Amino acid sequence: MNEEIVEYSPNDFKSDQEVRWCPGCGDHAVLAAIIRALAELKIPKEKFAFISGIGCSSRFPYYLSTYGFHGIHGRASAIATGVKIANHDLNVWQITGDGDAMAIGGNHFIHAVRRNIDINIILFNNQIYGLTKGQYSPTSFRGAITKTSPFGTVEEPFSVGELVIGAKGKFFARTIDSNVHLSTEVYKQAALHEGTSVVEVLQNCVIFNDGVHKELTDRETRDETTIVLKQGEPMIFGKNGDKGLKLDGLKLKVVKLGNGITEKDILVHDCEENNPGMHTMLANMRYPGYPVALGVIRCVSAPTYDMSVESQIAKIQKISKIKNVADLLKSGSTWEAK
Amino acid sequence: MNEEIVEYSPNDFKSDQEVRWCPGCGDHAVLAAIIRALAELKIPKEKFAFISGIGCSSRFPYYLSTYGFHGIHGRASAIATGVKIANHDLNVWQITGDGDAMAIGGNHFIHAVRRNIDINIILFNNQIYGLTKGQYSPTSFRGAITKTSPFGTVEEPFSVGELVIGAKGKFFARTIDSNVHLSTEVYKQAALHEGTSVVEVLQNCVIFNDGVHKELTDRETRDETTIVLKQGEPMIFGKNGDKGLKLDGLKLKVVKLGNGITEKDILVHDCEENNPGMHTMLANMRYPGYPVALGVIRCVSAPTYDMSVESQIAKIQKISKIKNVADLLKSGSTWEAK
Amino acid sequence: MSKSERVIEREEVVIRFSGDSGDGMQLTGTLFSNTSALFGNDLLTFPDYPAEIRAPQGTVGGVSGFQVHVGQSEVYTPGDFADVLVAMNPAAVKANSKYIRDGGVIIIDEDNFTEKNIKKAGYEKDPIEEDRLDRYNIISAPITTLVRETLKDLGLDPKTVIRTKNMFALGMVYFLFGRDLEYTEEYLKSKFSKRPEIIEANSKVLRAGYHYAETIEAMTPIYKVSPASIEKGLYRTIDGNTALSWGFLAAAEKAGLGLFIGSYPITPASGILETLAARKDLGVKSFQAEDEIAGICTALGASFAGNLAITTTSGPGLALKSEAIGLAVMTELPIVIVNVQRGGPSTGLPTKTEQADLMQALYGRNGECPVVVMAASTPSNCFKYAFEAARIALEHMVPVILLSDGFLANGSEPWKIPSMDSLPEIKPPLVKEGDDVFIPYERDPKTLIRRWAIPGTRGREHRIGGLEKTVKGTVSYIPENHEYMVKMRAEKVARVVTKVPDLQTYGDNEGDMLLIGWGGTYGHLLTSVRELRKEGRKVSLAHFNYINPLPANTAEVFSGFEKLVVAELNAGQFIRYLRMEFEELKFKQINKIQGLPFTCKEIKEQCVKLLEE
Amino acid sequence: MSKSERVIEREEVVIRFSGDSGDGMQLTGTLFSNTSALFGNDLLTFPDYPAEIRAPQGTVGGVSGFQVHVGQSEVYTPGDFADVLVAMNPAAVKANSKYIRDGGVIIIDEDNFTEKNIKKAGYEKDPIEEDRLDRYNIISAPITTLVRETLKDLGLDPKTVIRTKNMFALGMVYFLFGRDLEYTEEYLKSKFSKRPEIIEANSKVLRAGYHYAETIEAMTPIYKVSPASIEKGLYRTIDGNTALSWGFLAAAEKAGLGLFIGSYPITPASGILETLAARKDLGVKSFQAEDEIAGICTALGASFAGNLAITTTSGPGLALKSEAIGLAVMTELPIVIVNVQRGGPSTGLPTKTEQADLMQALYGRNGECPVVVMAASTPSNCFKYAFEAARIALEHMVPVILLSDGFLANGSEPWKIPSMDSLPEIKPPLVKEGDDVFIPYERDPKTLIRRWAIPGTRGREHRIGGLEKTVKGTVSYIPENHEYMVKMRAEKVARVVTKVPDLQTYGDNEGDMLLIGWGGTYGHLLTSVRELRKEGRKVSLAHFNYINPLPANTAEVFSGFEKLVVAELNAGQFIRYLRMEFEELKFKQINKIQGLPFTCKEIKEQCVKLLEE
Ligand SMILES: Cc1ncc(C[n+]2csc(CCOP(=O)(O)OP(=O)(O)O)c2C)c(N)n1
Ligand SMILES: Cc1ncc(C[n+]2csc(CCOP(=O)(O)OP(=O)(O)O)c2C)c(N)n1
Ligand code: SF4
Ligand code: SF4
Ligand SMILES: [Mg+2]
Ligand SMILES: [Mg+2]
Repeated sequence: MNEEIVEYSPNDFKSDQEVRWCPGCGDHAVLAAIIRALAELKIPKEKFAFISGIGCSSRFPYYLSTYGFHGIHGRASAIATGVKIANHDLNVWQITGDGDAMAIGGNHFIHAVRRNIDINIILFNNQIYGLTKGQYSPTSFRGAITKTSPFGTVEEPFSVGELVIGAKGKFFARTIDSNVHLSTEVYKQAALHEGTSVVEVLQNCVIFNDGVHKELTDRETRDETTIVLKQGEPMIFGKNGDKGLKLDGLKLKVVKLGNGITEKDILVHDCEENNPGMHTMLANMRYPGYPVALGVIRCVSAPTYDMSVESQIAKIQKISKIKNVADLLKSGSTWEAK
Repeated sequence: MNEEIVEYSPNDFKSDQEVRWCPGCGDHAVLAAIIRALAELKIPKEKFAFISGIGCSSRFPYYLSTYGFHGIHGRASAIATGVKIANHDLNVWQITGDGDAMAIGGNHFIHAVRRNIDINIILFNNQIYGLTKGQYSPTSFRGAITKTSPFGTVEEPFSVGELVIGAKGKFFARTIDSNVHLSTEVYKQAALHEGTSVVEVLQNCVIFNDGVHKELTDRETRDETTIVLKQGEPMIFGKNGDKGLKLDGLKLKVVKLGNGITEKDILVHDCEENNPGMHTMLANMRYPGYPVALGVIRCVSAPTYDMSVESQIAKIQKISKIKNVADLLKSGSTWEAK
Repeated sequence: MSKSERVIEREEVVIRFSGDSGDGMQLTGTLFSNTSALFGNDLLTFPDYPAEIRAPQGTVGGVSGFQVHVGQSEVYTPGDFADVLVAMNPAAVKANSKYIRDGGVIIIDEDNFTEKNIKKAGYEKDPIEEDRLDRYNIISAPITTLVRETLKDLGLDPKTVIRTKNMFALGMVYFLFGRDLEYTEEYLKSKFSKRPEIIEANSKVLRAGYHYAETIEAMTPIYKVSPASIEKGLYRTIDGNTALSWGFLAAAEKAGLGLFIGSYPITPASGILETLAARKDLGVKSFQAEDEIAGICTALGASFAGNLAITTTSGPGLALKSEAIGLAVMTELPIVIVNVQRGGPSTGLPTKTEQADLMQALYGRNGECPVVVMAASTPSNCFKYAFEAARIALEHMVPVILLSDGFLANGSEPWKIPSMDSLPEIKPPLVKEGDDVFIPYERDPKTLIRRWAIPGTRGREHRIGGLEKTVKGTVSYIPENHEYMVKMRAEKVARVVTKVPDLQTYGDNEGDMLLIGWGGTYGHLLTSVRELRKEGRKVSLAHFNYINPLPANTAEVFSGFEKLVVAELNAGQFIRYLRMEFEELKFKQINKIQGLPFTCKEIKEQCVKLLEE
Repeated sequence: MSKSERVIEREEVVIRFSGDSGDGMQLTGTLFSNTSALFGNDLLTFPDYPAEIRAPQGTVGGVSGFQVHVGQSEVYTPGDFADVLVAMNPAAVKANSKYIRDGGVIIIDEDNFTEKNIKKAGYEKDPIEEDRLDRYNIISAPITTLVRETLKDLGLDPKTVIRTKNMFALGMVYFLFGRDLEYTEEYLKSKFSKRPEIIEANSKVLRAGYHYAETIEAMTPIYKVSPASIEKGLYRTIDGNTALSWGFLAAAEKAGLGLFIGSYPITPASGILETLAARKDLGVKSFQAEDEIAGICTALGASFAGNLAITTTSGPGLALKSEAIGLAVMTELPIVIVNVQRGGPSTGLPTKTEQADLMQALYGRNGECPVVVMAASTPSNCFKYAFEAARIALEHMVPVILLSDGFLANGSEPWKIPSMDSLPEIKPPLVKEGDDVFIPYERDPKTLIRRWAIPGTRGREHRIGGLEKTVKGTVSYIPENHEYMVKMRAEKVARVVTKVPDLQTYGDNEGDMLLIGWGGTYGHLLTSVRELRKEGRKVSLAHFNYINPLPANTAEVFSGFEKLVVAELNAGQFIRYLRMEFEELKFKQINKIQGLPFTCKEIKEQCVKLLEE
């Protein structure tokens, strides 16, 4: 066996497959950021397993040169869970869409989160079903006009972060497809976190939901409409860095710096706080009214399912008299026929 | 047709079926409370539809003299959703267990909650699978020893209320099987709330999980271990009414009244507050450390899915030229062959 | 040569539009079809596109095609071979060169035949040479250049300009068939009513294409397909998914019930949910569920509550609904489950057609769990079979699985609009209010149908569910009761045969061979049998729309023929079913598992081989 | 009469313990069985209980039964009729009076035959009279009174006292069969090691029952069933679910792989998950999933990651797994799906046995989606078939559905413990690290098996998934590729036949009738055929454990017989499958759909009728 080579360039993670997303689709940028993150993680390539469901985004594994499993619609969390439990040495990623993870796959998703399986879930949220050509999804805003809601939807969308935290989630981050720099950073942190990491990527579907995140990505508006949270730093945003978040009773409030309000009055981001109240509020901020939070919103350490399984096995193996199947077959009450 | 008779006694809601739960099972008390609540609602009996999944608790509809549908495991929310949308005039209840609603049925459950379908979900939480004889459930505490976890579970349970709120839930209440008085009240409020009402009933399974809620039901301890929340009233509890809840930063804190702390310092319950932060904290309180909250924790009004559908239909019917199928068949581009 | 000399009168003609997924070929094909329909032709269309929304440009995998078969007399297939192929790029040539009729015409945009594109399409150097296309009449036009030229004064951005290319090609084709531009121009006007510059650009290009074709003398011959001599009446073109949706609307109206659809989007079934979601004016309750299981379970709930309830899906979705179909069988609630089949197994070939879900429809559930299984066989008769499926479900209190497929769903043809009066009444066994005892599983002694008491009906409160029950609805583990109920449920389905029309053969009642088919292959099998008979072969056709129960006279019909040959787009499922049902008979088979419809050529060849065996 | 005169030597005897769900009859039966096994008898057990945890006391619906058939020679069924019925209350008499052998013994607790209980059981007045039980030897003992008397000095609470009643009855039965109390007393000691008062009470009552039976002279005759003359070796009793679980453990050890089980609890399959969850000492990764879909999908993930992966369920759960089985077929990953069948359709009869999921196992998926289908046929051979299912899955890279049923799962019998050395090796086609090209769907030319490259293996990175693929793993919609891959997947399954042993008949190679069965009916069919042969009938048995593919010599075996009769616990599923597979042959059928095993009496009667037809 050769020495481990763990110096990679992003291109080492590209497969030879033709990338089949629409020109201009946000997925291309996500791919670019992920291969960067993978290269920077310095983990042997064969340790990566990318599991996906079905959807435009779920084609992802084909475009990587790692191990990949393109599953069935909605079941990626379950498949990824099995992969990780079977071999906790692997670095397991789940690629999924808002339909894949929040509609048909909602149950597996919340259960993976609850169990805190050590996988990294990258959820491409374009607020639409891309692959099936434009039906609304559980994250489409109320009133969205789509192929299956010609007069507008009549239902409240999920807030990804709120659902994740409601399901006992320990890691939640948000990024935007076009911000490759921030995304790379966030993906790396998700990978390094032990436990289920959920990253919501706001992704643009140029064909069926073009511009749904426009306010958050446009050069002119994005500094006002988003805030990038950084651990230990005050929650300041705005083109001129002149706005911040403050607590007002149990609610958040946007304040302007100056006029007596200084950085000291501004909340400091602590993604490691166990109590989820603040993180839920941050994850729920919507423009207008609030800036949309980007970056790692929550990152709390807790025992992972997979490692707990390993240690339970180790413990029992130490004390049990049954060491192999032959021991088992002969255990308990038996008799000899002569 | 006769005049509507809407005066009932609880017994009018009993069916002629033999009740088949184990002697001592908490389900008996839930049945008693629900038939009381039904009688008090003064709604014509034929308007009630009780839908259930599979589990001990899901046998419930057989024991009522209303319309009933004993479905398949985990799907009661979906069936109930269909019933309500098809006929919004019905008063639709879902009876479900912690396995039925939180394991296999988790997805339908969170989607019903998100859509705010006007159904009343009564979730029997005995923290175990009763009908299949004692496997752990998604609400079993970490370390629970059951048939499928002989060395203890290695996963965090869901908190029902937190998940409901994380799924955009507008109504969440909690009660205890044995407290028929409180339960009756809570069920009535759930029925009167428009939108998805989720009631978590802490229920004792005498056979497979006996005493799991013992601390909360025992006459000697219950005043210390639980708090019954009442709208507009201070959150005071304890045998001598000498304890209360206060806000400490973003967290709740139990304080003793006296020594300068008076009722005025104590939080006042407001189940109608839209911001879910406080409700989540209340729903998450666990003994020891905190009293477990009972009563209606959250009750916020919002448009229901079913009524939104009705009004969208009404609106479109007013403006569309297509009044019947014949109109439709002839609409758009057609030609005459002569 | 004078213009008139170059006109060729044809009974029928096949045109295939083909280009990149972004080239607008589906629209082009649809506009051509509608124009032809208005002109009075019969026709049938076959859209064929990749699973990716915009598969990689310029590659064979990314080619999107739309074939239309236009005829003076009745047309039953989209045609095996194209008389005219429009190929917007080399990949489109590569993908279709096998499917051009000898002597056919290929229209290409020569601007796109760059070296790079040729390579991308998988050619070494020259498509014409490599695929020996010189056999065909190639019309090579610099379409891109001409379009730029046409629009150069309008000040549009280059992207918008390029997007009108398809109109140029369409204009050429219109000339080639001597068709009016009117319908297309009307369409453009209503579609882009808020963007006059787009209307202008497209119209200009359309006309430019038409005149270009007129100008270049090379463009011979001109095809003339006269209007079809069809029954009098009001017509429209309709695709299978729309026809299905409308059939359910008609059934709900006839039954006096609300219509509920609970579905999860999936190709190629999504169109049904989309069509019905738009019919709020007719009071449709369309519910986009969180998954397929919720789709059928909400429908079951709606059925319990008294609606005509349907759920629509494709193969993998039907798999997910299996358990709940069992609940429908046990509770004996009316429901129609539509399965628009696609290529399998698993995710398979989502945008391609196949008939491989028959066994799943018949047997894909735990326990003894029979349901009625039916299949539509043309795009337009999806209306009829949706209506009939609903009628059977509602009147017999039984779940019905209705099979369609990708070919029917997306294909379209002219359809004579029926009058609502001509459709049969639908009378579900509803129970009125009352105080006498209502016994939920009491059956009509003749039909074994139970009655339907809807929540809200005073005095009829009762409980149903998935556990085995007595007639009274009480849960029962009594051995004899179970056996009795299993048999009753099966017999009830069997007695639906009273609603199943006798099997008719096309051809004679006896002969050397009976070609047997079901579902979406009808047009191809019929055309093949017609042609074989013209050639003097003693071949007839028996095509099934009712699969469980089978028509009462099936065995009798089969008995008249020497050879029984079952043709299906799978590895042999209906044949296995027939073997189970008719132990006495021997069957032979013709199968194709390529995600494509049969071609008549294939069928005829195989029939001849089997005849001569 | 002296004691010895009353002893009757019997080849075999059937005892049925029966009472309320809370009466401890399952334990009583198990203790008697284990005692008999230790004594050296062969035996087979059949627990039969209601779906409710504690069904309403005193009603027929609430009766819980445990039947055991004890023999000197080999025993294959739990017995049609009981020689001894222990009936703790009138409902137990009501439920079982049909199943007592003429001249049999009924032991009743007369204290429970109060007017109220008699009514509750559905009798008008007197069970003995109404069911004409005076034909039997009724031993009416005031068990409740005697138990109270026995324990009156121990100061126990009344509930605890009453709970020991079953030990009194057990004591009586031990006397009746001249059995030792030792095993039972040992059991009590280890079970209640922390509660000595419980040990004492139970032992006292056990002995009291024994001595009471000895005292009352009425209690005649005493049955003697000598030890069976069985093969030398180490034995234990084992039920089907345990045997299955252990078979997988053995397979994992032999293959050198980790064992992963991803399952969701469901009766009667839960026992497998429970048994394996307890085997952390052997490194089992047992995962209780949130539903059946997650059960199989986690297993597929574990299989991808290199484990022996299994998922276990019952009928409705198999329905839910349908879609994911398709993914397993498409990705060609090894996995075993165990379906412990129960009464259907839908939720059906959850605690009862049936064989009605065969069609679902064969065909319950979208598309052309063949898998290997196998069935165990005795509680103990569940070990063997679990092992074989795993071996086939791992060595052929194919999903295997293994069918068991409620009768096998809960039934138990003595089992000769195999040595691990005697089991075959298991060699999955694992791929080592390397830099040469790894082609995921490249196949061994002979077996068509693809190789298995496990994540973590350097240089073997590749992608698989549910879309149709080329040999290289590239997504492909090419028509010919699809047809090719469909055929390869089917042929790969067909070639598993090399692992399927030839079909052996019990009896002769030719004759008047071949009785054909599969799965859990083996014991009943074998016993019936034996008895028919003793009566001079030319009947043989062919019993199937391999259903897809069928043994290579099946047609040949069938051809030796005049009549082919398929007996199954469903409405006729295997027979339909055989009709599809063997067009040339005619089959007749024997069916039962009552949630119960066959009785040999039924089978024999029907065989005779068919023979004489
Ligand atoms: C069982 C099943 N149901 C439905 C589908 C159809 N389907 C494929 S992808 C998809 C949704 C895609 O939306 P999303 O997950 O948001 O991914 P996107 O395409 O937007 O990236 C659906 C409904 C399927 N393939 N399988
Ligand atoms: C599809 C399916 N999977 C599994 C089962 C088996 N099953 C029946 S009830 C149940 C769980 C019961 O637990 P819970 O919902 O908590 O109800 P309880 O019995 O505790 O009231 C399970 C796993 C089933 N009936 N159907
Ligand atoms: S349809 Fe939308 S999400 Fe899908 S590839 Fe195209 S742009 Fe991307
Ligand atoms: S098993 Fe438990 S939950 Fe079920 S009826 Fe008995 S006590 Fe109640
Ligand atoms: Mg999406
Ligand atoms: Mg429970």
